[in-house]
Amino acid sequence: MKSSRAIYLEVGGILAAVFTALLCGFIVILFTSSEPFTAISALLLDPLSSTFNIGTILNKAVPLILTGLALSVVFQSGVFSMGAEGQLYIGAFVGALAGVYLPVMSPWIHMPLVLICAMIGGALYGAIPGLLKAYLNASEIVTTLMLNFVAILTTSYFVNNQFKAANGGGYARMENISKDILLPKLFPGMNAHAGILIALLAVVVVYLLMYKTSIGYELRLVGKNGHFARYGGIATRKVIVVSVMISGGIAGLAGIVEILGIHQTFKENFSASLGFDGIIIALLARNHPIGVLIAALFYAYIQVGAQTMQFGSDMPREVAVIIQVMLVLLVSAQAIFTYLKQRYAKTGQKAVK
Amino acid sequence: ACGKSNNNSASPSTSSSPSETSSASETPVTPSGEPISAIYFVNSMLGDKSFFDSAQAGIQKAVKELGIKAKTVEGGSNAADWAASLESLVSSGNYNVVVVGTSQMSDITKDLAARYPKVNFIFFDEVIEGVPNVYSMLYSQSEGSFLAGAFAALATTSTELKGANPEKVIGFVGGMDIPIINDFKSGYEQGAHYVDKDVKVVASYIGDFVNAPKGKEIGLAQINSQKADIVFSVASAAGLGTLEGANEKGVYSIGVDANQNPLYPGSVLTSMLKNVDQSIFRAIELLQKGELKLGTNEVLGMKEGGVGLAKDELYEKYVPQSIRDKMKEIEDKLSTGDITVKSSL
Amino acid sequence: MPILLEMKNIHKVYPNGTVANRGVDLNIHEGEIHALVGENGAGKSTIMKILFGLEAPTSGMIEYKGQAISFEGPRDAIKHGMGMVHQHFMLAPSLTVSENIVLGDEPKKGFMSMFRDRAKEFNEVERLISTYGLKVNPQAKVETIPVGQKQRVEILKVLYRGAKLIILDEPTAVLTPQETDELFDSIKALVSEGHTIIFITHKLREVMQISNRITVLRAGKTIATLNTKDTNQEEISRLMVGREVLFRVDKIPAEPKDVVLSVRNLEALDDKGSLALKGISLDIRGGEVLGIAGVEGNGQTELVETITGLRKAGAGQIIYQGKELLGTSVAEIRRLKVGHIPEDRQTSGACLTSSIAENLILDQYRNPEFKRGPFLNKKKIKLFAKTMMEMFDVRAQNEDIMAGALSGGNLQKVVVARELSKNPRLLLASQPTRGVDIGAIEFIHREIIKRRDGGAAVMVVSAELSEVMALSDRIAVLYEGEIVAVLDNSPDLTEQEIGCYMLGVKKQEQEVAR
Amino acid sequence: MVWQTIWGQIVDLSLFAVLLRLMTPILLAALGGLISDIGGVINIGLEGLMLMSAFTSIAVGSSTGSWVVGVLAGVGVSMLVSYGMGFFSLKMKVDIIITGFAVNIFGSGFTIFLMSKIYGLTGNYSPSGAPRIPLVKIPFIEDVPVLGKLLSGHSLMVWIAVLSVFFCLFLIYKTPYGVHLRSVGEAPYAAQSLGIPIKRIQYSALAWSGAFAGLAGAFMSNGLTNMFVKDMTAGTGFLALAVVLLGNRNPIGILIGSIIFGLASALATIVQTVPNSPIPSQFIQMIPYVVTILALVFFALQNKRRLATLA
Ligand SMILES: Nc1ncnc2c1ncn2[C@@H]1O[C@H](COP(=O)(O)OP(=O)(O)OP(=O)(O)O)[C@@H](O)[C@H]1O
Ligand SMILES: Nc1ncnc2c1ncn2[C@@H]1O[C@H](COP(=O)(O)OP(=O)(O)OP(=O)(O)O)[C@@H](O)[C@H]1O
Ligand SMILES: [Mg+2]
Ligand SMILES: [Mg+2]
Repeated sequence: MKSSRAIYLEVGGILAAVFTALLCGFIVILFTSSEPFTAISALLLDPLSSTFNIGTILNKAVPLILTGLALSVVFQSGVFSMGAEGQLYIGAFVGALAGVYLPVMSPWIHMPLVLICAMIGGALYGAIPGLLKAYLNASEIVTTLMLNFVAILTTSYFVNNQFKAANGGGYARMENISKDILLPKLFPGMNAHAGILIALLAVVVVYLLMYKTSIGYELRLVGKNGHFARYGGIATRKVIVVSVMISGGIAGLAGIVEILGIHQTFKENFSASLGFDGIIIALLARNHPIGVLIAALFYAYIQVGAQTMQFGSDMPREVAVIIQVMLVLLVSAQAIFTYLKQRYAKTGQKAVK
Repeated sequence: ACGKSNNNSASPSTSSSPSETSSASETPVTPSGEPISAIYFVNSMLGDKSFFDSAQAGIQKAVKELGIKAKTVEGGSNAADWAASLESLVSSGNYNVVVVGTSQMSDITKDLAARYPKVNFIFFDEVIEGVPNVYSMLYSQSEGSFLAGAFAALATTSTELKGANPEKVIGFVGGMDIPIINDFKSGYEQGAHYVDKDVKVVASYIGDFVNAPKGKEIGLAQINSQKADIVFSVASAAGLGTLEGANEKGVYSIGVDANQNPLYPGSVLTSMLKNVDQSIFRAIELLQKGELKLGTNEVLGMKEGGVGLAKDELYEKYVPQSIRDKMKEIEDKLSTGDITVKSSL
Repeated sequence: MPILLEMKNIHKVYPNGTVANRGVDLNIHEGEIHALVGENGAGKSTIMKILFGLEAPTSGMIEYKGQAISFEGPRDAIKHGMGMVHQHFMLAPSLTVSENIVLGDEPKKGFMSMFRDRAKEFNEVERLISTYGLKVNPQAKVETIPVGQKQRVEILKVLYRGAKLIILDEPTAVLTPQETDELFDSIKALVSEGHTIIFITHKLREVMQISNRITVLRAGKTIATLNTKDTNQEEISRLMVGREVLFRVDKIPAEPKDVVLSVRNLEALDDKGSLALKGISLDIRGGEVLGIAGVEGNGQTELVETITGLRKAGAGQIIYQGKELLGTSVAEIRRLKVGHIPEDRQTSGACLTSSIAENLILDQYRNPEFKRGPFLNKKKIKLFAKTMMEMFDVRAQNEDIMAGALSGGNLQKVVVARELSKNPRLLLASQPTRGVDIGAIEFIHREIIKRRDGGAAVMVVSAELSEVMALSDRIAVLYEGEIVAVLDNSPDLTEQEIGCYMLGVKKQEQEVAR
Repeated sequence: MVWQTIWGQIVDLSLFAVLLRLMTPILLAALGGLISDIGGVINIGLEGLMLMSAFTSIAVGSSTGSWVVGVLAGVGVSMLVSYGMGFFSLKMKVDIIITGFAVNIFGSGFTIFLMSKIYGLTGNYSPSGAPRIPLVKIPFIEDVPVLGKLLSGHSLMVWIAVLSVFFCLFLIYKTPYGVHLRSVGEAPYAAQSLGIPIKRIQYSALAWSGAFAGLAGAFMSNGLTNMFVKDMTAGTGFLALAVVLLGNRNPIGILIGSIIFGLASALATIVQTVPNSPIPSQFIQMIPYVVTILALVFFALQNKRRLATLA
């Protein structure tokens, strides 16, 4: 619905923000590095310099896309869940159980089954804060933050006891999941795994769900104006529960895809706060699925850039983190966009006069 | 994290099979013409003042004394990054030796080593056998913890130590309730009970490896509510809080992985060491000379100098003679095999 | 009288490109009551916001007391002795009345004036309240007081700051006739104290009643400035709208048919948990309009919400076309062709951040007609929206723009269009024309009568007695949760008589409003 | 066995001391979160602010030899960073929650960076003999049996935290500033129309939250322990955020919330030391989180019932 001019402005704004952020980063690098130019090129160019690194970007983007989608769904229904992290653990755990313990069957059935189990696990776990919010009006921020700890500790208990692999070593994990249901490499010789296809599919599904179906219409309406939705006959409480469950399901999917693509089985503490990164992604994307895709790829790119910079120069990883923070802040700086729009509006007006 | 270490499957006593050592001589060693360019990959971050730092010290020593080139890269706390990070380093072709460790990296290392046969891997704290370009070392932390447990049992009723009380209670503070930490705990308990069957071991976990205030609080709770008077803290940075708490209470503690005695002299009576630095230095030195037995694993226990208690001048100064004598005795028995320690892994 | 304020050729373009003012001239004499009238969206609020420093003019100039001024913000305006009561309440609900009144300019005491001087605050507020007769409890939290009192708080806020020039933007839109009269008394008191008033309203009767002079805006331009005594309502409305406007609702006598809705002994709680409906019984037949009169807060809201399923009933029966409605979901009730124009179009009646089209299909998006497989059929929805906008004269660029960008009148037309589009058998219309300009009022009234003539049962709830009397065939008066009278709307029925029932002075001995 | 242990701790009042220590950082940070929340700028960055203050206060404290200077420096840095949050969220219009997360990431990275640049350390910094926030021993009372343990021997910061509750009550309800703050958070347009400088108030609200988060952080490195460990706050900032909401957005509620949380943590700590406890450690560690959810549900149910009984 946006005019092409508005899109140009948006893109222009993002470029301006990236440029400014990089400038800040360069200044930091100039002051702290003895080989600033190597560092800068390692930050910017190395992530794209090899198919291997590009594959790494994709792999890192996969869980971010999924958690970002998960959160964009709840955020749109007006629920500020921070629970993707916990739902992701539960989903991964349940999915991994299905992967390890279900009787042998064709991978074509087994793999989807594993994904579905993970989604159900995440969705059911999401239902808890959803129900508490809808029927008791209990703050979802509190419940989800607390339930994250509960999920991590509970899965930790089970993977250290009942479901511990016999030869798991010093760090508890489940038995390895059979190789034929792990996510294959996208292309031989590239390290990107097929999770990216699942993530892309999820983007499309969530897009259709949110913007093309009646459920999406209900979800968004409840988020925008709950009174209005209720007045129109929408069962707002049910919608809230459903939205948190959909979100939990996608978060669970994020968890199992990370397991099947990277870790090969459920490992304690496997997620480095992917659920929280998802919040940033969803906010950066202003809750739009396509935006989530772009934001997640961008986020993965700067994370890989931070790594390549650390590998390829004398910059410690913390400086890379600081640059990453600057990038996130400036890209989401609305003021830059408003400024551009006003400039544009002014010049546009002059032209009319 | 603390002492990120451990053996995956094989039990320590069987892992080094002599038959395989013969293959070592055929294994291509870095030609003397090609200088060693090593990469040390930390699958976490430096600064644990124990395990990873210790390895780093070994590398730095090798740089200084052997003249090798080396770079250290921190892989960060996100386990999902490690495989890709290490591979991107290896595939760059800039390094011919990779130093890396912990059981969390063993699958990744096996996979990489098979695909990059020209690169040599020095792997620590886990067994990798039969891969021709990997040499691995395993530290027997249960043996080391056995010593710590025996020491604590001797200390808790000692009349010469002012802070010790008559109750036979000793403490164990772990970072998390996970197998590797519980291997420390198991060795600790075996050691304590070897000295005195009636010694009670109080074990608690902090829940992570960074929350020093909580580590301190848990240590204090053991001291206050259970009358523990010596605490073995196996919790990386969070464990420092435990040591501080013991010091404040005027009781004792045992450090871990590196020599932590100087942190609170007189309170940290000793530390359970994993001599990661020396073993890595030694491995690099052997590699340079072409004598490293690639393709094999070595278990470094008490006898091999892989683990032990930190005995510095502070130890001499603060630990009563009787306990030191007794410890000597136990160490000898461990070396000779009169005592065997079971690993819980 | 000397000229106090002059605004010359003011233009205002909002950042989103809307041109709200395109040449407004306004001059205000000292000590007068100056009415500012114009259709919805004519730019009345905008020009006042510019005067008060809340918006910057794009061009034009302002002279105040003979000096050119340009305000950075409201603070400057307040310093110059201006005060503004905004169209929408500007109150912090959880603060008390007196806290709201002194907000930003609290009496202080103690070390470096760090603390609030509660005693002084209380005295000041009490003094203002008694001086101007604006009765309100200073200690009450604003969220707990009725709208009429909120309005007084707004005026007290302005007076507290010593404003000489007071801008009142549609202050009577939410008031009952009694409250309006009280407000007018206060306004007259203010003028006699030497204040000057700018007064915005859509109610021409009030304009005639209280103002000295009138400025008419149309489409962002000043059309005329008139002396009140030299003009009449017809002329003003012609200037506002640009054509003749009918003030009467032309309607043929009702032909009541079967009972469509029958309510018996209905009880319900309000949001705070006290009994708001104490056994209401009423019948509405097809083809008639039942008007509900009453001072706001006497159970009107609860009555409509209970019938539409938004509120749980404590006891009683609601029979709609022979079917019990209690326990039926809102969605189901809507499917049974019950239309509901809610009293608050900003929060319940519309979603301001959704498009007009999305607002229009609120209860029909599950209708198979608007779906294609599992998906919504965007094309059909757009077409539907376009048709509705045309039928109901909703003026907007297209159906994709946000509802929030519409003026009040146009937004109300969207709500009405949605509720009437499904040909309701029962139409519940709460405050159907609140804050809407006369052109739109005329239109909406005509539409409602059209439905009646088509056989629908209609219930009209309005705080505007004239509206109730214009539309209804019968009038039920609600007082403290009870129906105290049911009257036939015969030509000899007077506002005074209804007023007596509304204020609880009189009560009929009648059980059911049939 | 479990009950015996807990009972023993209650009787000798150690539980009380543990409770005070555990709740103090949460209470302080939550008060900071409260003020910014009331002002309409929810501060998710408490965690990062605490870390920065924790590092600064011990670094400055140990180099100057004065804990006062250290704590002040920590608070100052934390306020500075929260002012930066204001710049990004209020001026550059970055979503306040993104800003908060950014501060958390920044706080973690930047403290490690500084530690490595200044001390060449990356994991922890524990200077020997660094000064620390003193314990308050109250003469005479100290020697009274029960009262002595109840009131004496707690860290000065514990007292500051408790006093801060009253300070906040005062600030929010008794000063013009407090009224402005509430109006800005609740009805910004109303406040603006009366000439209240919204942005300046929100900047100041963030600064206050920085100040309190700074005190909380300084207490972690200068009182609870005497060291800085990377990421040592380990989620305390997020717990504080939960307490802000649990406490119904007022200082007394927050005090109660902190006590509930502190008590649950204290119990969890003590239960863990029971030898051969049948409850797995993970479930004991869960206690504070579960208790928080239960408390929230309890209050929500009460609210519901109160509404029902009003009828
Ligand atoms: N903040 C804003 N941004 C963009 N457009 C605006 C804004 N405020 C008002 N408008 C538009 O400017 C025009 C004039 O609005 P204004 O509020 O001045 O009308 P009004 O005469 O007060 O109408 P009403 O009688 O409905 O209150 C309308 O088209 C309105 O949609
Ligand atoms: N979202 C809401 N916000 C406020 N009040 C509500 C909401 N939903 C229901 N209520 C109140 O609670 C009462 C319960 O109504 P009802 O059981 O029909 O709701 P519901 O959403 O359909 O419930 P359920 O989802 O369990 O079917 C309603 O009459 C209304 O007063
Ligand atoms: Mg003892
Ligand atoms: Mg207006």
